[in-house]
Amino acid sequence: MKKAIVEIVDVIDTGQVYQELSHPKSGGICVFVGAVREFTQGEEVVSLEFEAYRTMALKEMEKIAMHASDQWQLNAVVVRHAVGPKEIEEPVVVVGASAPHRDACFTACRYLIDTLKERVPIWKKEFFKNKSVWVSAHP
Amino acid sequence: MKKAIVEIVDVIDTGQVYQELSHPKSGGICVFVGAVREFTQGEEVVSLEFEAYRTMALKEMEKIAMHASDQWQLNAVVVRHAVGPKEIEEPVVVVGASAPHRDACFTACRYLIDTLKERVPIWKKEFFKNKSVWVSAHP
Amino acid sequence: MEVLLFGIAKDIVGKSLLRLDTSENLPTSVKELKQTLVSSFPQFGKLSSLAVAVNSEYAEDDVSLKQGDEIAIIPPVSGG
Amino acid sequence: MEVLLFGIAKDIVGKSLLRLDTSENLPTSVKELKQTLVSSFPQFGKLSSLAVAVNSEYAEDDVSLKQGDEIAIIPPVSGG
Repeated sequence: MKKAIVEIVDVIDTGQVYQELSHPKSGGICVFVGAVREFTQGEEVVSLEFEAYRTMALKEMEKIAMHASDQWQLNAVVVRHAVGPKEIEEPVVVVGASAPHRDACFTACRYLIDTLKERVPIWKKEFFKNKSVWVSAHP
Repeated sequence: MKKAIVEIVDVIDTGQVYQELSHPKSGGICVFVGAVREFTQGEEVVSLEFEAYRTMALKEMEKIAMHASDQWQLNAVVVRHAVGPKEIEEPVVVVGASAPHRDACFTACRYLIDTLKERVPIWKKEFFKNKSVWVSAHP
Repeated sequence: MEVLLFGIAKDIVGKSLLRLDTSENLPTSVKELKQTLVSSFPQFGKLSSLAVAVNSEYAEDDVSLKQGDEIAIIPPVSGG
Repeated sequence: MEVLLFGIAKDIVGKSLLRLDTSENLPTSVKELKQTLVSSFPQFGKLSSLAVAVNSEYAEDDVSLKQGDEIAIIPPVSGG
């Protein structure tokens, strides 16, 4: 009955997520999409890339999806991350939760993205004109 | 610069909302979709219909969108409600907020749907086999 | 004076537009309009709430009603 | 013993797979592996955090390392 989609992909299609989360017992669906933001301060990012430790990342994403599904009795859950080079405005992550009521889907969706950012072994590298930086690597 | 889409439509296309909320300065997009839920207790709903006081509903939706946009400095906001007869699993409302960071887009999205449900003059009628009920009309 | 009716208000009155006869005493405020409605159609008194909109804005009881105003009865909303 | 390297860990070591020579004393726990890394590549000591995964699960310092384990260095993650 429960549906969990956990994926690492090259390109995220944001149009498909609602269909994946649609469920006859769901009154509320909450989706978060994280996208590459244009830098407005400091140096300009020329390009950007995500790298994943794929086996482990999928395992952690699966754990997060399963925990949320149990905790908030979700009817469907999606956790999908993109890897490889990304452009400004391109979606890099989409998480979503489908539940009978809206409280549960909002809380679950927030948990999904917060926990993904904390635990899933995926790394973002920003390329500037003269250097590149692994985000969050240094204090 | 700010983009607000406020609409009452016959059918909601959930596939278009991300494109509408995508913005170069947005790192986070949060979307809530409300759908018709199958009844699991009590009598079975045969069909369902939404009616709107269109002029006023659009005004109220516009106020909600503008308030959210100012309050959380959104780059884009969508508030769209469907009217007319609806089937189970069909989306009836979609609200979304696009912001530099995820805190703002989650909080704004929750505000949009909560306030819409409180203030926007739209009514849901549920048809059962032998009767029909305007939802929330009676204590 | 014409009053727009929606949702259950339409069902209670049996039509979507209520014409208040000018030969009677017309309500001059939102409060009076509500009193008129409840006395003519007691079912309005049984609703969870009863709001009035004047020119498509929620109007408190003390708002006065003028010729040409668009007046609507707003029973408990249930969108979303 | 082979250690998978990702993100900045790969840049620090200069490759994506680090082979620890069996002629030396191989680390027997996660803690010892971290010490070996930091002493060979001091830049590991400057990271915001340094985690190790054993068989694609986060492993605490006291977890022992066995022949055939898939070992990976997990520098601060920045997905999402």
